[in-house]
Amino acid sequence: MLNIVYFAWVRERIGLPREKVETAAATVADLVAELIAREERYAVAFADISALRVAVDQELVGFDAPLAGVREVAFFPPMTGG
Amino acid sequence: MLNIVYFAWVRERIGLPREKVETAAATVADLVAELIAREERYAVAFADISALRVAVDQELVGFDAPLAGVREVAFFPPMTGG
Amino acid sequence: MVVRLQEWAFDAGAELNRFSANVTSSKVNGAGAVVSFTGVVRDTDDRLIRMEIEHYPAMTGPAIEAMVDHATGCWGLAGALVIHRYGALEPGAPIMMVATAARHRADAFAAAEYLMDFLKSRAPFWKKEVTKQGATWVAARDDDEQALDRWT
Amino acid sequence: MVVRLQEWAFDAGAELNRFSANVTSSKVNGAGAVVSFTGVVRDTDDRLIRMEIEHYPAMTGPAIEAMVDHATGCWGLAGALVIHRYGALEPGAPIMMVATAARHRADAFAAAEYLMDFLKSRAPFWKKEVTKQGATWVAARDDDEQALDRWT
Repeated sequence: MLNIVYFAWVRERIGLPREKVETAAATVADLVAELIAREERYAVAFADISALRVAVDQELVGFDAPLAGVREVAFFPPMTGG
Repeated sequence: MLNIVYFAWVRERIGLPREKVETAAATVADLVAELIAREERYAVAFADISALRVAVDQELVGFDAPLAGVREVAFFPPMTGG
Repeated sequence: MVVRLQEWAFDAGAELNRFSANVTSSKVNGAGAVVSFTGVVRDTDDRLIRMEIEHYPAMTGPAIEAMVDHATGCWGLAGALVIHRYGALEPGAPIMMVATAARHRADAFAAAEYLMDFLKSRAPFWKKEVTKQGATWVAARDDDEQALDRWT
Repeated sequence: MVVRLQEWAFDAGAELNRFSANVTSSKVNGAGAVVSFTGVVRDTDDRLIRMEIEHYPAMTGPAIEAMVDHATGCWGLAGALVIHRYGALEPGAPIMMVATAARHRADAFAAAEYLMDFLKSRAPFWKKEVTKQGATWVAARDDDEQALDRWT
């Protein structure tokens, strides 16, 4: 089981802050494709991947990052701290 | 009459913080030459002109600055504020 | 190194004084230069009701600690402080502050700017502005992303 | 703009809070970014008895005001503060502080660094260190002079 967490407008578009999924996706990009195929709200949230950032196990990575051994994937817009 | 003021180790070497002089010096450099000729302590204070800074009427200038119309000349080492 | 994430307000002046007293009291590693940055909720046209800051708790602390570690080593800091609020913030309130201390000012300034650049674009915070007209997520600025380039 | 030259000590944190409240309260020109620098009398090896700062009263105020004017125009500051002490200062005491406020952090940082570079080498202050071994005028540092080059 993989934890997926969403923040900011990604969370709002998908309508939940976190969920657990059963997936065989090899990379983040594969996981995104699975989610998009699942429901319209995911397709809306992931429509423009260039507007999104992803972290696996709390480390920023690219969408080509492998998911083997990963426990948590986070999707969010570019950060606006400070 | 021209006011001359000295600061930091220039003041200490010359032994006074300010004095009034009667001078016909055309430039700061001419004034320095007059002072050096006057007494040993001035010669010591002005021995290395590259280690000194000068202001006329509270504006930093070079040693070639003219003295016409000037009321106050200040000699001091490089500043160490902040 | 002190990193604090909190919902409640803080007193930037009191934090600066406490930080300065700590980093300058050491006779061994006494710092002569202390730089601080404070970010405040701005409301230039009187529309803002509040700002809401969301963050990623599992990631925020470790990410900021890594930035502070890097800055401390890179510029030989005598100390560094990061405070960042989350939750609902009122206009005019401090959002966050950074303070750095070093022997000479160039290091303290560079480290503070580095920390701000990375906190802006690499720490997992998201700002939402709630106004009388509705709520909007603050967009990331291109020049904030570009600011990171100078540190590579 | 506030420029203060004084013999007595000041509370850097209280000054920062007062400055921030002023520059961020304006609805017209509200600043979101406040940068401060505090310089502290350093005593790394426990030798210093006191620091003495001499200045040129007729020149100091006008020279600093000109620097602050330039910085305010150059970086569109919402406000700027300079406090500089003179006379006898105890180890650990704040010597001086600069604070700048702007809409964005890059301007506040640049203006604070500019003011520090010019205060170091172009404001008429001279520091003398009084130790158990005697008194020495602090020598100007070559890199302080070189730091001015980046602003031209």
